[in-house]
Amino acid sequence: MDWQVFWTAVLAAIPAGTPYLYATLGEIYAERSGILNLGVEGMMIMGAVVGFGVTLSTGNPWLGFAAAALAGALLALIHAFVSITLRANQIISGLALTMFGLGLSGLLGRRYIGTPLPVRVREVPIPILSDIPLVGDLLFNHDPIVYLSFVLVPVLGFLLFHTRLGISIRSVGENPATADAMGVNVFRVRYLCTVWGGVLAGIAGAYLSIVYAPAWIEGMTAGAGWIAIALTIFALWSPYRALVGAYLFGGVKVLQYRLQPLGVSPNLLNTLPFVLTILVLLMATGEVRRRRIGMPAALGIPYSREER
Amino acid sequence: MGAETPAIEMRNIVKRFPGVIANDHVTFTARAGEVHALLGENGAGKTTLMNILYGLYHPDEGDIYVHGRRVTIHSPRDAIALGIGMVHQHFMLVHSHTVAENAVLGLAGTPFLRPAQSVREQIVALSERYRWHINPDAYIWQLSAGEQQRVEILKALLRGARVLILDEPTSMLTPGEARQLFAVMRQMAAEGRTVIFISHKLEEVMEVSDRVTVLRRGRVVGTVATRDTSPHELARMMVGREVLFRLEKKPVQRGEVVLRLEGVTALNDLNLPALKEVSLDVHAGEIVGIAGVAGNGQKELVEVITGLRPVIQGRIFLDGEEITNRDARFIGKRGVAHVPEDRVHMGVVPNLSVAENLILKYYDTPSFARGWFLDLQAVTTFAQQKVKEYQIRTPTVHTPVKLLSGGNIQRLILARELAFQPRLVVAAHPTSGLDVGAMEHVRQLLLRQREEGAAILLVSEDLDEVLELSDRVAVMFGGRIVGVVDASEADVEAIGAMMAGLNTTAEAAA
Amino acid sequence: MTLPIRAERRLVVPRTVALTAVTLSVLVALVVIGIVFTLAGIPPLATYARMFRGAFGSTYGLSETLVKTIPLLLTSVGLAVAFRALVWNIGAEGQLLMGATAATWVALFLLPDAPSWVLLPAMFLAGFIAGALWALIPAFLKVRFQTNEVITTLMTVYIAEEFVNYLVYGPWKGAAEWGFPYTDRFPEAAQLPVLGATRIHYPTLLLGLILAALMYVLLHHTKLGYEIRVTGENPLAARYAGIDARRIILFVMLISGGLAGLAGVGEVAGVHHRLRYARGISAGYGFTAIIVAWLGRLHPLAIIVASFLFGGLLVGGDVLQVSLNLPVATIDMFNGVILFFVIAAEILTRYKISVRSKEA
Amino acid sequence: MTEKKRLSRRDFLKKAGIGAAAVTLAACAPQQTPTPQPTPQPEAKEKKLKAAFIYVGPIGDYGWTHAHEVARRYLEERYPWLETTYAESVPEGDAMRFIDRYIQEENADIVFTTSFGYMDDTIRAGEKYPDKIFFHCSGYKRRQNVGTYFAELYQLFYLNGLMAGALTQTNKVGYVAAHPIPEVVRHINAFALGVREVNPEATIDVRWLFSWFDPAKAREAAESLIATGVDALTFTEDSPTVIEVGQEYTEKGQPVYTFGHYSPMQQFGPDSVVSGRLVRWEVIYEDILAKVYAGVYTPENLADVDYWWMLKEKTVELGGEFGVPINPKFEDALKAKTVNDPLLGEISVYDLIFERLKAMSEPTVVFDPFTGPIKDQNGNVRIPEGRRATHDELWTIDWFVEGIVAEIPR
Repeated sequence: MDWQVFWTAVLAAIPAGTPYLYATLGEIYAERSGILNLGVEGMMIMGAVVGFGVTLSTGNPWLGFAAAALAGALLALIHAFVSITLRANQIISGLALTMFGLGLSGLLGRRYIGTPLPVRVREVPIPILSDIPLVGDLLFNHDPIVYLSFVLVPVLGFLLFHTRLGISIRSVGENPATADAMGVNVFRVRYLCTVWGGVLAGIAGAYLSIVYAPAWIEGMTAGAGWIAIALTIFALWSPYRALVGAYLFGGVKVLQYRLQPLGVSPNLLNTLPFVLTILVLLMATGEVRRRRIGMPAALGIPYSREER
Repeated sequence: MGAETPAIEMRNIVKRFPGVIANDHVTFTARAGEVHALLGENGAGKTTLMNILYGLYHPDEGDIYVHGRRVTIHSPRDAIALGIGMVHQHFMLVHSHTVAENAVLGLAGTPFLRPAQSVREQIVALSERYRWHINPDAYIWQLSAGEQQRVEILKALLRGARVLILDEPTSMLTPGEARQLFAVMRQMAAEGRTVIFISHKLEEVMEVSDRVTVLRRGRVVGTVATRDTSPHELARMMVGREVLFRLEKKPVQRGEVVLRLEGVTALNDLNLPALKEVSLDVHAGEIVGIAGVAGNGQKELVEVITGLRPVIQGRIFLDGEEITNRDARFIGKRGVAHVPEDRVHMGVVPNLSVAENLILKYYDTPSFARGWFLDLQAVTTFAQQKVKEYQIRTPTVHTPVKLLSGGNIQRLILARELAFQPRLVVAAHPTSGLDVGAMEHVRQLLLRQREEGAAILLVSEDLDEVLELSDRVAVMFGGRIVGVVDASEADVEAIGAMMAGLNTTAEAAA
Repeated sequence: MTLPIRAERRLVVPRTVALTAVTLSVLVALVVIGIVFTLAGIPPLATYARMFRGAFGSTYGLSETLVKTIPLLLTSVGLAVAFRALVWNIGAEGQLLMGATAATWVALFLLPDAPSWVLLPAMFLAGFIAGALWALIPAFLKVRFQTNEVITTLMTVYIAEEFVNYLVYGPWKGAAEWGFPYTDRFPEAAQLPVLGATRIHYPTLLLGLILAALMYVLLHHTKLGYEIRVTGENPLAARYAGIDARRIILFVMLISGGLAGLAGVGEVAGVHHRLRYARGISAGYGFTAIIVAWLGRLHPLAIIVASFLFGGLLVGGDVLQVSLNLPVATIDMFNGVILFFVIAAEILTRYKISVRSKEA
Repeated sequence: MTEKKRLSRRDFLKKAGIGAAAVTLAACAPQQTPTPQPTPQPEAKEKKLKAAFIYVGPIGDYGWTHAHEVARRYLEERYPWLETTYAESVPEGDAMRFIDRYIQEENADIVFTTSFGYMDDTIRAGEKYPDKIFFHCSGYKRRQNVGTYFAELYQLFYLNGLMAGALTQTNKVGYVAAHPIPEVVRHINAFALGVREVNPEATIDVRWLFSWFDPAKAREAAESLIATGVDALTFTEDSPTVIEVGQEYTEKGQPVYTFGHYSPMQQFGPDSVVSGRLVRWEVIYEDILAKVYAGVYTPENLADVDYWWMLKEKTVELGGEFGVPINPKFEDALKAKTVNDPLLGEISVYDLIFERLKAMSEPTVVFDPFTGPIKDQNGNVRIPEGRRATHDELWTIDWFVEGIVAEIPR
């Protein structure tokens, strides 16, 4: 693989990794508050179909993204209700959410299949900066959603680690009884984070259908939501590491087609992201164990005040 | 403020939990500037009452008045707004956060950005006022229990607590630390605050409180001024009869060594050394009590002996056979009974039946198994027999264990653990949280095992219990056994000093 | 303000309440989907009626329902065992495919000339082993490195799918298939007999029923089953009792993977008579089985009923496609909504709801 | 296909009163097919005909299934006596279930199964329901009540190849391919033959998607080809993604020439789409249904009915939009490039394209791209000089012609 091919793969990794990044950032927030949401795939696909539909009917992709965020939030709200208020099994609830999202999106999306979008979200090169060799293409020649993610990562990182809200979120995920006793509304924080996770997952899905593909296809997320869940572990629940993980996976995804000429079976190349997910999980799990940090202590455990 | 307007008034509070009434029309009043003890046996409803005051539970009936004003406390946030702070028995701290981060958690009025910075100075100031030494940037997991408690009190003060509730504050402290705490409590009362102090220990109530309210089985027995009462009267109010039960402890000839630990070292869950070169013998017919402040290695000691935690150095022998790092089943099969500290989470499987729980250690023995299959008939028969023998109150042996009360669960665990003549009984906090009747029953069972020639290792936070039951007392501090004394000659002051890590001059381990 | 309703925790859920709750939750789910249908301009009652008739209203429909029941039953009974031990095997779909692959290997490459009575049992055996081995990979990672099996089992589904695709597009592409992605057709001896003119490959159905009964016995009458239940209900108590959780994890993964593998054998030997690309072999049975297991409350005998009902739901899904031209994914929506209500109902049954007579 | 069968089919055509047309240049059409005839106009009858369509993909995929669906809707409009229904996204293993349902529960008279993978099930259905009519698209197995049909595109791929070969600046041409099956291999080969005819220096690279419809993958594959220097792209995938990628690059000043597939796609890339391939399934369906309705096709006489229709029958059309064979933006460039043709002499590529188009559209097809000598990638002659590839050869083709630098996955 020569330099040119390699460099274009690096550049392509950023948009390819962007849906992972959004979904992972969302799941990090949900998990930091103690809610394991395995419904990322379902929220993404609903974001994809709603975002596409609204963009199609209004001609405005930003309305599409807003609607996708709302759709993701609504789905997350179901999970929040079932797992926070009803305190049901979060694993099963998340699976149900994924199935529900895949099904409903299929139903809603049947009229969009094969319809082209009248508008496109294009790269907006930032003047002057985009002319810097290499760096310009790498950082300053993207679409607005990618720029937004560049901003979101440090903002969400700072919010989580250095603000009052962030302390509340992390406390609720580590020790909800304590947070409750200190007057933090555990339910509200968990609802907030779960729904925020849905918002970001919805945007992630809409990025696929409005910017990346751009088209509506049944099941177009194709496992991206699950990869985001693995990336959350890989990121050790840190937004900064999520960035690295998301682009790594974006890179692996685009690499599949660049490696095809080497004569490896495309089917086997297709397994790369999934094999890598397992490897990443292995590495991250080892790290979590070694350093005893990261995983929110109350993750996946329903909180009930009177059952402590 | 009128002298007769109480700081806190709770009227006719009723709180029901499934199967029990935790508070049965409780009326309770506390004044400003007093230290008010809430005294009662475990399970008398003290903590429930205070959790209601702090907004963690909602009363089913009853009213609460704060400074004469009727209030509804939906959540701790409401309680804090009313100037009520609470320090729980199990600290409400986020271990992965710093002192300052814990302090600002839920604290109103702090800036949104970098809030921890804003309270550092206040922490330092408070820390100086009460002669604490707290670094606001230290992580909680780096602090000792006493220091963590100070952080808890500090948190309440930062929130402007005029009423401070302390739930069994001395249980995690050494006697010396406890005295320091009492001084702080008096200081706060002198500042005009109300300190409500939950305890079941008569001496400390007598030492520090102005008034005492005694609860028994969810009801108020009475409220008295401390100076007008005596330990004797309080004890009668607490247990509802004249004298405390005295255990009849028969002399037993000490037999051969059953359990021997040689220089055992082990790590805790954070991979930090928790047991350091512990050596100890326990003989047949002997109860060895482990005294110590919680968190000094007792839990790890129990776990290495019962095969639940790896030993990284040293050896453990049972009846001369090495059992170092053997699994729990291997050790159990050789006659080691284990009454675990966390009886609901470890000792039983709540959703399985009484009968199924009774065979937890024996399901694969010939008594209950035929090849791959379980002999359900034998299991039922065994269970019925044990239920009768140990007076386990349960509708049927097929009832899920989660329906049983704490005392009955403990009876079930003992029934199981003692069923087949154990050589060694490792009992961790076997009476904590039990009512008096159950507590007596458990103690008698342990003494009977001693008479039958078992070796018994008793771990308890209740120093009185340790002294009362044990033949010898080993004191643990910082993961080491810092002294072993004969119970009959034990000096409480000396043991207290050892628990605090001050004096390790007691006679060396036998 | 509090609502004049009080919820009191129940400690035991009576069986009738549990059954009513499951039934009610399915009904409520249907109402909710009905609302979605109405919004989408589809008449819900007529649709349900057609679905019901399509699945249960004719010999043909019933026979198709049974055909779908077979893989669901085998897979969900296995999953129930794993879930009972609190091991989240989400990868049954992949284990099913590996079972199908192994059976194909036996039928086409290992023993193509063997008589039926040798070949079919060999295929089932190979399918069981392949499904079990495939499940043991995430099980091993969990035991050895404590990786989260939800993710790893799911990833193995995608890997299995690509592996099957690799085989049928590559080395196993049938010589007689003109370059299309199918293996050659199985020899007659490798095809399971069917009931009359239907597609019900009854040996697999019988196998499923027998295994369901066996799993019941396993869970409730054997030492191992006892260990599984203790581990699942309270892992700490299992450790305390000296039960080796790692052995249990490996065992339940082996069983759930193996049974899913058997389901895969049934599909290729009973229905397709060849291996094809992954999505052609299994219409998501491995995922639907998760719901079936949950609907059957992880009880093997209840799962028999649940599998039949869900078989009917899948066939009803055909009606959606055939008669109403709705996308097949609609059935996923049924699955998701029903699952939500089943778990919600499970929580609610723990409370006794009563209207408060007076405000205290 | 044996001589006897051919005769019997001709007999049938005569009996049917349609008359044998000038079909049988043995080496000409890869397979003789029913010739387009003025469709018999059935007189108004009470009886209705119910036709069911089983689709492998979603109806809106903007490709294969979409094209069939467009035809189905057109016919339902056109014929008052026709009632149609369909099921989309039917897995290939499941066709039998749907056929059963259509026959038993929906009383369909004729079932169209539109994917190769339905072939065996369709034959079995024919055996199970001997009084019903079945037509299977893209397969090769027939029986007395099961016919086959296909609208073949390779001629158009060849013409698109001529354009790509003429326009490429880098001499690197790319193909984003769905699945490595003979149909796609044939199309890649036809495209490559066109490219190399006008530009022997050019190479053709391929990326496999293993999906008929996946825009995200198509984008990654297209971009990976462009990254290697490819500047002319075509594809087999049921979305316009590759064209959108081409349009994006063209707008950014890096021209990428693309060719539409199956549906009018020029709208997605007005500056990038040179031409493309369009299909009119309704031409075939109209013929079949009218003949069924008229009683010409019965459940007894379909054993030799195989539609293999191309340009001549007007089932397929050149262009990125109906009626626009070549995007006018590229006419000049194509006219400027000339080649030396052994028969036509010095000729512009533009004119060559229309010469070939005419030759392939005439009643007697006088030109076929798969005319020897054709070498495979290793330089072995696979089709000797002067011979045209037979229908069966093209049906089963599993090798790449010279100039393709990719591999067929095995």
